[in-house]
This record gives sequence, structure tokens and C-alpha cells, in this order.
Amino acid sequence: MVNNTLLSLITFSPLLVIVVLMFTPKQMVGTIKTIGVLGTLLPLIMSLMLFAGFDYSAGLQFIERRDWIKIPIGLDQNGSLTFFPIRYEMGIDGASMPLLLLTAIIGTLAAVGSWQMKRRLREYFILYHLLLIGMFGVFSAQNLFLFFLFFELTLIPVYFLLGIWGYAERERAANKFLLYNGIGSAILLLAFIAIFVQLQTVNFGELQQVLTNPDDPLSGYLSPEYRYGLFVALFIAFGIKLPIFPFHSWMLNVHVQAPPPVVMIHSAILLKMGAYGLLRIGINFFPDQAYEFSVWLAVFGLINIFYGAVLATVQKDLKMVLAYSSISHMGMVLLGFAAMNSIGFQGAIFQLVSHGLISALLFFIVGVIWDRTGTSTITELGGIAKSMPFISGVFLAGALASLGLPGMSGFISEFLALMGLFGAMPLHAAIGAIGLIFTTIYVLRAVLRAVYGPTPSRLTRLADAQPMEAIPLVVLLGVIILIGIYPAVLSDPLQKTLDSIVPVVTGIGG
Amino acid sequence: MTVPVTSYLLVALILFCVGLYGALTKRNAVIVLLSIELMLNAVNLNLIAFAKFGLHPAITGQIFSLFTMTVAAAEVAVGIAVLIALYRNRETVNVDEMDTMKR
Amino acid sequence: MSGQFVAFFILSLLTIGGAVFMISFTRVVHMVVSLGITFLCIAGLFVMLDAEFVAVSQVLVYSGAISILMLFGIMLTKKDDVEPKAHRNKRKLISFLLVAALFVFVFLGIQASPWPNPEAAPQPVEQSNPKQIGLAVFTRYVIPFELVSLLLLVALVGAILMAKKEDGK
Amino acid sequence: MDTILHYAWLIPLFPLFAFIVLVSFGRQLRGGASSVGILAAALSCVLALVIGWQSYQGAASEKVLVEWMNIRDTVIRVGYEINSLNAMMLVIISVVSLLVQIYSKEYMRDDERVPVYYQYLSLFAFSMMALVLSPNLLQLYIFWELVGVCSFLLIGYHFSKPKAMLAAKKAFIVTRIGDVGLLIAIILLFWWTGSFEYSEIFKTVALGKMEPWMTTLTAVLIFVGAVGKSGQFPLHTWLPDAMEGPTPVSALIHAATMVAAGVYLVAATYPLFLDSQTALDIVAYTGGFTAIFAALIGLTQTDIKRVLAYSTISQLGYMMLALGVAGAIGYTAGVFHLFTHAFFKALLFLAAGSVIHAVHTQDLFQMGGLLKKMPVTGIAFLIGCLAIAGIPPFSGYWSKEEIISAVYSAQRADLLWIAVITVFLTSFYMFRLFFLTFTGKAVSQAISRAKDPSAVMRIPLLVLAVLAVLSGFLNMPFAPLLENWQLAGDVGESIHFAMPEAAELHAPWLSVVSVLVSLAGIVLAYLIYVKKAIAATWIARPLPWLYRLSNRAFYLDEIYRYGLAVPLRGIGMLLDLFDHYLIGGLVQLAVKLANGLGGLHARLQSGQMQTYGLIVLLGIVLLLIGITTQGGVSFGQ
Repeated sequence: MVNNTLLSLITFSPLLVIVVLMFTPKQMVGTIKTIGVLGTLLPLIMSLMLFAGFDYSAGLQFIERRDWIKIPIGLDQNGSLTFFPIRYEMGIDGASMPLLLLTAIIGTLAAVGSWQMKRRLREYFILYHLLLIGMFGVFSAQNLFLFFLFFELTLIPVYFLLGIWGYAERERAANKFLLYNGIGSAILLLAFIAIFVQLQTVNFGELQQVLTNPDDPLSGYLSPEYRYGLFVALFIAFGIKLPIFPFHSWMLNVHVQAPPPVVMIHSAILLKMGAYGLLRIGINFFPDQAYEFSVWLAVFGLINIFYGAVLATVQKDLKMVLAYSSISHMGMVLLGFAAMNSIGFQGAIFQLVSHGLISALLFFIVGVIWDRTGTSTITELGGIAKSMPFISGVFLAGALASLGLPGMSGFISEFLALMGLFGAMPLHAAIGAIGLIFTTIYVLRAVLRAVYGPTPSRLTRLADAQPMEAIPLVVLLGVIILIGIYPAVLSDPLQKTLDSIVPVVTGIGG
Repeated sequence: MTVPVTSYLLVALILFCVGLYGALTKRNAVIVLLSIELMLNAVNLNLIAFAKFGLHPAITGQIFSLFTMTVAAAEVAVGIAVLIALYRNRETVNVDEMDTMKR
Repeated sequence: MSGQFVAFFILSLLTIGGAVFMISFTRVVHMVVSLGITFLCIAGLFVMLDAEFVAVSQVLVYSGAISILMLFGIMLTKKDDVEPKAHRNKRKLISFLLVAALFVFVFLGIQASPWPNPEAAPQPVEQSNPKQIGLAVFTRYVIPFELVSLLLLVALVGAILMAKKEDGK
Repeated sequence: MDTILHYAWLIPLFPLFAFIVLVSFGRQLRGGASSVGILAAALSCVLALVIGWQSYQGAASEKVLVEWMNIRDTVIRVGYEINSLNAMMLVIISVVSLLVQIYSKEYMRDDERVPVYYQYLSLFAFSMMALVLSPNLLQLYIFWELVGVCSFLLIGYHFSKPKAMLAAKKAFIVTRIGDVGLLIAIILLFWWTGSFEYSEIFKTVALGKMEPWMTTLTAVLIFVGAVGKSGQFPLHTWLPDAMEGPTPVSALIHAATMVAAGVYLVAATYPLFLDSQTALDIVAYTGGFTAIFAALIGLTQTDIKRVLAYSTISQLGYMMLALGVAGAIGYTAGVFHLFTHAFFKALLFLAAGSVIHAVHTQDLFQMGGLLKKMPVTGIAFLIGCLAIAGIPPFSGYWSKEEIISAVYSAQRADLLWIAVITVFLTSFYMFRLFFLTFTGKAVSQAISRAKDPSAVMRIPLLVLAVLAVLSGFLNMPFAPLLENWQLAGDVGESIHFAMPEAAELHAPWLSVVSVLVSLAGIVLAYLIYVKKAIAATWIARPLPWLYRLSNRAFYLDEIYRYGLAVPLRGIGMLLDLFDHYLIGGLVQLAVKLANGLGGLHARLQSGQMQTYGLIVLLGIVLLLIGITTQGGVSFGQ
């Protein structure tokens, strides 16, 4: 098999930027910013090439496979050493490609959003690009080992980005972040080790083959109970990342305390890694158990939706509203998963991408508003639409997208997720649909109060968007609308991958 | 009739234990270093004993002990140098007072 | 009781005695001297184990170089060359108990393990011991050997650098 | 000429194009913005009229679909469809929106954000046209929501007024409640019929493949959507508040776009309703109740626009009532009333807008004697009132007469009573409105200076006045042109299929009664408000609570506020505390625990190397114990 190095190039291209930045003198602030921002174009362009070259009729593609580490595990009958090979395996399919592309887009836009950063820029951009490596890697890794490696690699930069460049209570938020995610990672690692010890492989494709094929000799090693336990462990580990209801409080702190570009990245992509992992590893490997568990998935999804929505209606800080809204929207992803049919999965993946774009847009705007007014408290704002019509307009559009307005990406995803779930659990789905009303209530309340209404005198002279701010806004809104109007752009690459996931799920097909 | 391997091992064990005790209780850093040398010697003794009486007798054990010696020599050289530097700065070779990294 | 046993007995007695004396003496110089005896006797044990080359190295490196180096160290830091008689009995007791426990367990381990019969040990081969070592070092272990020489060089430079008086002092 | 139907998809695209142009260059265009909007509206109006004529001539309905999205085997398509119903809707929408846009050019002249205003108007027109052109429910839903958003934007156009903002928010949220019902219905239909297409769904329903309860459920859920959009009880509360928007917008919302969507939805999915008598009954009773309920509230309102708003709710109830009693005549009557109502309600709103523009108040009791000052407006308003009151030969008469006769044909006595009483109430409060505004003495300075608006505003008034008179002739009992047109397609077939026996009972006396009842209402209003022969307070005084009940719209707003909004906030606060203290507290506990353990370990890190060594030794000894007690490690064989 010919190795395709494009994914590796995408993943490790930020390394080049890091090296260049290391040799740039600290004083050259402008140069550092330029390198930091332009550097993100490298993976972006390559991701677009990947998107253009993506073969809709194939599943896994852009595969790269190299020998990497060999762990001796003992002697065989002939007395020669046997090795357990850990390969360097990258590849991408319809489920990860949209997320990779999303990462590249948000990566660039958040870097543009970092233009306002002031302190210790060089370190900032180095960490930022390190974070990019981790995120690209998570979505292109094709075995548990690499996945975990990249998964962990994202933690460290975020910890520092949050702890050094955040707002007032940044250190507490950073510690909380690390504590929670550390626990999640520990559980994840244990689950991975359990899988690896039992099945002697870490490759995604082989694992799926073994686990979903009852005739496979290795498959019998895992009893259904054992698998169920593994699935629940994975659910908890990824649930912390997602985050699922009782594990969400770290994410609130991060959203409030982190600098705007980091929040963009965090809520747009890092949260998605949890859902992606749940799909790729949890549901993909343990379809029967996932099916068994699907009622709980739906219940947790509903709790997330309503809990997030109700809490978002009483928050005073815009960032908190958005944070809770993320919880609520992630509930929709769970509903999509719970459907266990192709429509639901498609809805969940759409929701991941869509929420990524929308939350990036909204957080970016909140950052811009904070920049101008020094506050993000709803009651202290109001009427800024007078002086900032463009930003306010985009904010409103983003908010409408977030509440699932047709014509924008949010609608497609929520519609598909609910539609999928209606096929499986109509009652849960109907309750979930009612969540849309709650979403409307909190989104409108927050946006209208913050942006519209009478203008206090101290907010009358605010500058509207500068070009550097307008670019991300326009691009994000454009993509959101594009997906909303022509969802095939996202759904066509997905089909083949869904084919490989859904048939193994018991019960109704799609 | 030759001396059994257990006797050598016993001697090495006693040496090791004495060295360990010294390393844990003595306060003069030089003596601590000496105790560590003692422990290393005990290990060497084991290696050489196994080179002759081990399951697979081979010259390797002797080679290993040679390497150990070399490393030990290097270690002592650097250790003494560190001690002297430390003494110059802090006027002491008392291990109890060497906790700068902590404070 | 063959001569070998006698030699072994004497050597090991001296070895252990030197070590114990090293621990119990109070003057630091005495300690070093008694340790020198231990090192020498260990060299004797090496000879008994057909490791002549290692024995010679032992005498050169340990009894010679290291002991002297230690003496230099003591001289250069000579201020309280007497091991202070501090009240550390509790620590000593705990250390002693733990060391004793270690001793007991390892001893039991040694006793419990089956050992190959010393009589079955192969007779020394025709080649002389240094030749054997030389062959092994320069064929199979050539890279570690080179690395070790590098290590020595680094240690040499490092030791000089550190022990050197800093400028202006 | 038949091919003109192929270009139907252009109709909504003109306003969409105008919207895009205005969004991109609106600020540069400034004054020209209105021209862009009007031009686009005019183009689509012309095309819509041509297509309407074609369809009326009996051109076959047309449907074009393209693939939109694939979900494995499921293909979702989008496209457009032209049939008699939506051809008529297109005519209504494009005519009214063109006239409203022309009218707004003058009305909004002094506003700073004219381009934004026209953006919204164009988007609104686009969404509504696209809604009626949709060939399937999913596409309909998409534009359904867009219509909601546009009305939200327009109601909240004066965003610095908190009231406008709240009204906009309320409109959006309340209609969203209905939308969710519709969404659920659409998805359920998909799972039962495997398609979003109307035709597929109707086919499946007709074949009886759906369980009856499921048909009922989906029909009712669709109706919930219509209830939200068309302001039926109990989701009507947003509509009066929506008066916070500029008056032309109210005309647009109430006549042609937003609220018509609900009625259109029920009409478009009519075969589904025909299959479920329960659903039809729910529609009929909800409609009837809403009609009388809103009329009762309308009696005591003092804001000119609010009276009109409640009259809209009431008339929409009428339409629903007509649709609910079913039969060929009921369906036609409902659609027909939608048609005539669009024109006279737009007329009433635009005329009211002229009044407000002139006197800068909306309070009825601040007006009076305006007929002399503003004759054109006054006459136009009078025509509107006569039409809505159902006085022949104005359009309202024909459509109302048809509704009443449909109810009579269905032999629903209770509904008939409701319909007739509502006729009385309607003519009473409409003429109360007219007399208070246009007759009597001028109350304030502003009124004496008031005059008719300029030609730009007058022309739409005149056009609408003409339409309000003439549109009724389209479907007279002896010349049912509209009925023949509307029932020509599939819907007519399914109606005849569903209830073949429901023949129309002609009852000429009924029409006389309804006219007399209506006249009675006018006379009563005349006696109270012009002659002052009867005190206006003759009911209010002895029964003040009754008056207050009506004036405050039966306290429904308050009930929602304290029954839903406040508890929701309360729950939110409680959950917030829960989140903050319980979950946050647990997290704090975990952190404290970890910190405590860490502190304990930190004490071990004394920096004393020998202590470390000791601990290492301890570990080794423990390990040794572990190993030896586990049976020992064997060396060698």
C-alpha cells in the first residue's frame, strides 16, 4: 500500500511554525503575529486539498502506515522474540474529515482572533500551534495509541494557554481543567489498555473487525459484560470531555476564563473530540452495547439539553450563557448517537461541525465586545447595535443559527438528530424537540438584552468591526449558511463511513 | 570442593546492607559516597560470582563489573567535585543541610 | 577444609570487618582506610573467582584511585572531619530495621533458590582472563566501551569545572 | 404561454436578490434601497399575476425537484410546485407586499435604517413566497421558520424601544412553540410514510397505511404549528404585541404573510385532515373559539392597531372554522376568506397607518373627526370596515356568507351560533373603531393639522380599496369561480373522495340573517359612539370585572407570565444554585481532597535525601515481601 503523507503533513506542519517562532526574537511582535497567523494557513490549505481530493465512494483513505515501536512480548515456539507492533497509522474517513477541516478553519480564524493578544506572544503562538498538532492528530489517528497520544497532547497547551493568558481566575480554571481531563484520560487509558491486552491490536480497523464480527476467534475473549463495562468507561471518559451533565463544571470555568481565541478552539473543537471519540471508539467498537445503552444516551442527552437551556436563561454573563448553550447543544449530539441509525449519526456529526462553527463565531464576537466595552455581563451591555451594526447583525445571525434557524447549519443538524431519534425513541425525541423552545428563549433573551434595547450613554461610541475582525465573522457565517443551504457538502462524504458504522449497529438500519 | 556460590552472595549481601545502612544514616557526605561505593562493590561481587557459578557462566559478568567500576569512578569524581563546590559555598558537608532544591 | 575455604574465610572476614569498621569509626580518615582494606579483600575474592583482570582493576581503581580521591575530598572539606554524634537514633533504628528486613528477605531468597552445583562450573578455559575480556570488550561490547570512555571524559571535564574555584573568589 | 409555469421559481428569487443586494450595498444605496425592494416586488408581482392567471385558466400543476441531501438510502429533495392553491397565495403575497413596500417608501422616509427595513421586507416576501411554493413539508418548514424570523426582525425593528424588543421576542418564542409541533408532525410523517412530499404522504394516507391515531396525531400537531403562526387560541398572544412593529409591517404580517401561513398550511395538508374527523373538529372548535374570543377582546381595546390585531385573530379563527367544518364548501370558504381578508385587512392597516402617521398617536380616544381632514383615508377605512363586517357587496360579505353556509351545511348548530355572534361583535367593534376615529369632534391639536397622505401612500390605499370591494366577486354563490379553480386539483378530488355525501345546503335566509346581524352591530355602534344615545359604559359600569377581563385580553398574558415564564426563571435560579453549590461544591470537595493528599505528600518531600532513600528502601522491602509471599521467584529451572 502506498503511503499518503498528506495527513502527516497537515498534522505536523504547525511544527515548522513552532521552530520558526523559536528563532524569532521576542521583540519582533509584528513578525511573530504574522508568522503565527500565516502559519495556520499551511494546514488549512492542505486540508482544503484533502477535501478536494476526498473520494466519496471510499471509506478510510489517505492512509499512512509505518512501523514505529516494537514491544517485545515474549518468545514463540521457535524461541525467537515476538513483538507487539505499534505502528504509526494515519487515515481519514467521512466522519473525521469534516472535523479535520473544521479544525483547520477554526485554527486559522482563532489565530486571526489572536491578533489582539498582547502578552508573551511568542510563547502564545508556540503553544497554539502545539495545540493544533494535537487536534489534527486526534482526528487523523488510526489507532488507539496515536489517538491517546494526540488526545493528551491537546491538554498541555490548553492548560498553559488558559493559565497564562486567561482572565482573572485563570489559574483555578486551568487546574480544574487539568484535573477533570486528567481523570477522563486516566479512564480512557485504562479502557484502551484493557482493549489492547485482550485483543492484541490497537488499530481501529482491525479492532472494529474483531469486535463486531462474532466469528472472529479473538472476539470471544470479551464477554458482553466486559464489553458493556468498557463502553461505559469510554462513555464516562469521553463524557467528561463532551461534557455530559454532572461532569460539566470544568468547562464553564474554561469558557469564562480563557482568552477568546482559546475558547473558540476549545468549544469548537476540543469538545468535539469527546463526541468523536465516543463515535469512533465507543459506538464503532461496541455497537451492541451502545445499542443497549442508547436509552441512557438519550436520557443524558435530554438532561444536557434541558439543564443547559434552563441554566442559560438565568445567567448574567454572556460567556456563561454560551457555555451552558454548548452543554445544551452537546445534548443534541447525544440524541443523535442515541438514535443508532444513519440519520441520527449524520445529525450528530452535523451538530458537531455546526456547533463548532457557531460557537466559534459567538465566542469571537463576545471577545470583540469585551475588547470594546470591557464587560460581557448582559445587564451592563445593551443597545450596542446602534454603534456596531455589523457586529450586532452577525451576532444576531449567529444566535439565530444557534437556535436552529433553517438556512443555517444548526437547523440541519438538530433536525437530523431529532429525526433519527424519532425513528428509535419517539417519546424521547418529542421531549428533545421541546428543547428547541427553551433554546429560543435563552438565546433571544441573551442576545436581545446584550445587543439591542436602549443604548446606555457610555456605550454610544464604539467602533464597529475592523477588517481583521470582520474576516473571521464573514467566513464563519458564510460556512454556516453554506452548510445550511447545501448540506450535501457535508453529507456526501459521510455516506460511505455511515455504511461502515450503521450496519453493525443492531436493530433498525437507516 | 569449592566455595559455594551462596557464600559469595552472602558476603555481597552483608556488604550491601552495611553500605545501605551507612548511606542512610551517615551525615558526612563523603562517607555517604563511600557507602555507596561499598554497595556498588557488593554488586560487582555478585556479578563476578555469577560469571563463574551462574546458570550460564560467561565472561559478561566480569565485563559488566568493569563497566560498573568505570561508572563508579566517574561518579566519585563528579561527586567529590560537587561536594567541594558545595563546601566552598555553604561551608558544610552535612547531608541534612543539603536541601536547597526543596527550599 | 581446603585452602580455598580458608582463603575465602579470611578474605570475607576482612571484607566485612572493614565495612563494619568503616561504619563504626568516628574519624573520617579511619573510615577511608578501613574501606581500603575492604576493597583490597574484595579484589582477593575476585581472584578466587577466576577474575584476575577485574581484581587488578579493583585494586587500581578502588583501593588506589577512589580511596585517594576520598582522602582528598576529606582534606579539602576538612573542617569537621569527625562524624558528628547527633541524636538520630530514631532514624538509625528505622534504617537498621529496614536494612535488617531486607537482609532477611534476600537471605531467604538466596537460601530458597536452587543453585547450580559449583562443581559443575566449567573449568577455566585455556585463554587467559585478560584475553577473554579484551576479546569481549573489543568485539561485542565495543560500543558500550566507547560510550564509557566518553562518560569518563565528560566526568573529567565536569569534575574539573565544578571543583574549579570560581573567578573572583 | 403554458411554459410560464416553468419560471415560477423566479418569483421568490426577485425579493431574495433584492435582499442580497441590500445586505451587501444597503449602506451605499441609502435612499435607493426602497427602489430596489419595490422593483423586485413589482417583478415578482407581475410574474405571480401571470402565473395566477395561467393556473386559473386551468394550467396543469407543475412540480420540479432536485436532490438536496442524501442520508444513505433516503434522498431529500427540494424544488417547487405550482398548484391552484399556491398560485392564489402567490398573488396575494406579491400584491400585498408590493403595495406595502410602496407605502413604506413614504411612511418610513424619516427612518435612518431604511435599507435594513427593506432588507427585512424583501426577505419576508421571499420566505413567504418560497413557503407556498414548497413541494414538501421539510422545505415548507424551512421557510416557515424564516417567515417567523423575518416577522421577529420586523416587529423588533425599533430595537431601542424595549417594548418592541420584547414583542419581537414574544412573537418568536410563541410561534416557535407551534413550530415544534409542526416539526414533530413532519418527522412523524416521514417515519410513517417515508417521504416529506405532500403527494407521497397523501397517497400513503389515502391508502390507509397509517394508523388512524397517527393520522390524527400528525394532523393535530400540524395544526399546532398553524395555531402558532396564525395566532389561534391559546398561542395568539404574540399577535397584538406584534403591533410594536411599523404599521406597514403589521399590514404585511396580518394580511399576506405570517398569519396566512398557518391557514395555508392547513389548506395544503388538507387531505391529511380529511382522514381524521377528530383533527377536523379540533380545528373547527379552536377556530370558532378563537373567533369569538378575540372579538370579545376587540370590543374594549383602545389602541387602534390592537383592535385591528384582535380582528385579525378573530377572522383567522373564522378561516379555521371554515376549514374545520370541511366539505368542498368549507375548504373553499376558508381559502376564499383568506383571499378577501388579505386585501381588506391590508387596507385597514395601511389606512390606520396613515392616521397614525398624521396624528402620531394610536389611542382611539385621542382621535375623532378625522373624516373631514383625511377623506381618502377615511373612505378607504370605511370600505375596509364594511368589508370585514360582511355588508354586501363588499368582498367580506361573500366569503363570510360562504363560511356561514358551510357551517350550516355541516349541520353544526353550536358552531353556527358562534359564527353569527362573531359577525355581530365584529361589525360592532369595527364600527366603534371607525366612529371613534373618523367622526365626532377633533380632540387634539394634532388632529386639526392632519391631512391625507401623499400620493405614494394613497395609491396603495386606493388599489386595496378597489380590491376589497371587488375580490368578493370572484366567488359568488351563483358564480363559484374560485371554488372551481381551487377544487380543480388533487385537493378537490380528495375532498370529494372523503365526503362525497356532503352536499351544500342552500339557505338564502341565512345570508339575510347574517347581514341583518351585522347591520345591528353597526347600528349599535352608531347609537353608542355617534348619537351617544346609549352610554358607552352601560355594560362596563355594572360589571367592571367583565370590562377588565375583555380589556386585559382575559389576562392570558399574565397567566402565561406567572404560570410559565416566572416558574421557568425560578427553576432556572434553583438549578443555578444547584449547579453552583452542589455540583460546584462536589468539585471543590474533590479539589480539596486532592490538595489535601498533595499536601500530605509534600510533607514527605523534605528535601532530605536520606529520608527519600529510607522510603525507597521501605518500598523495596514491601515489594520483597510481596514477591516472597506470592510463592517466590524461582531462579533457574
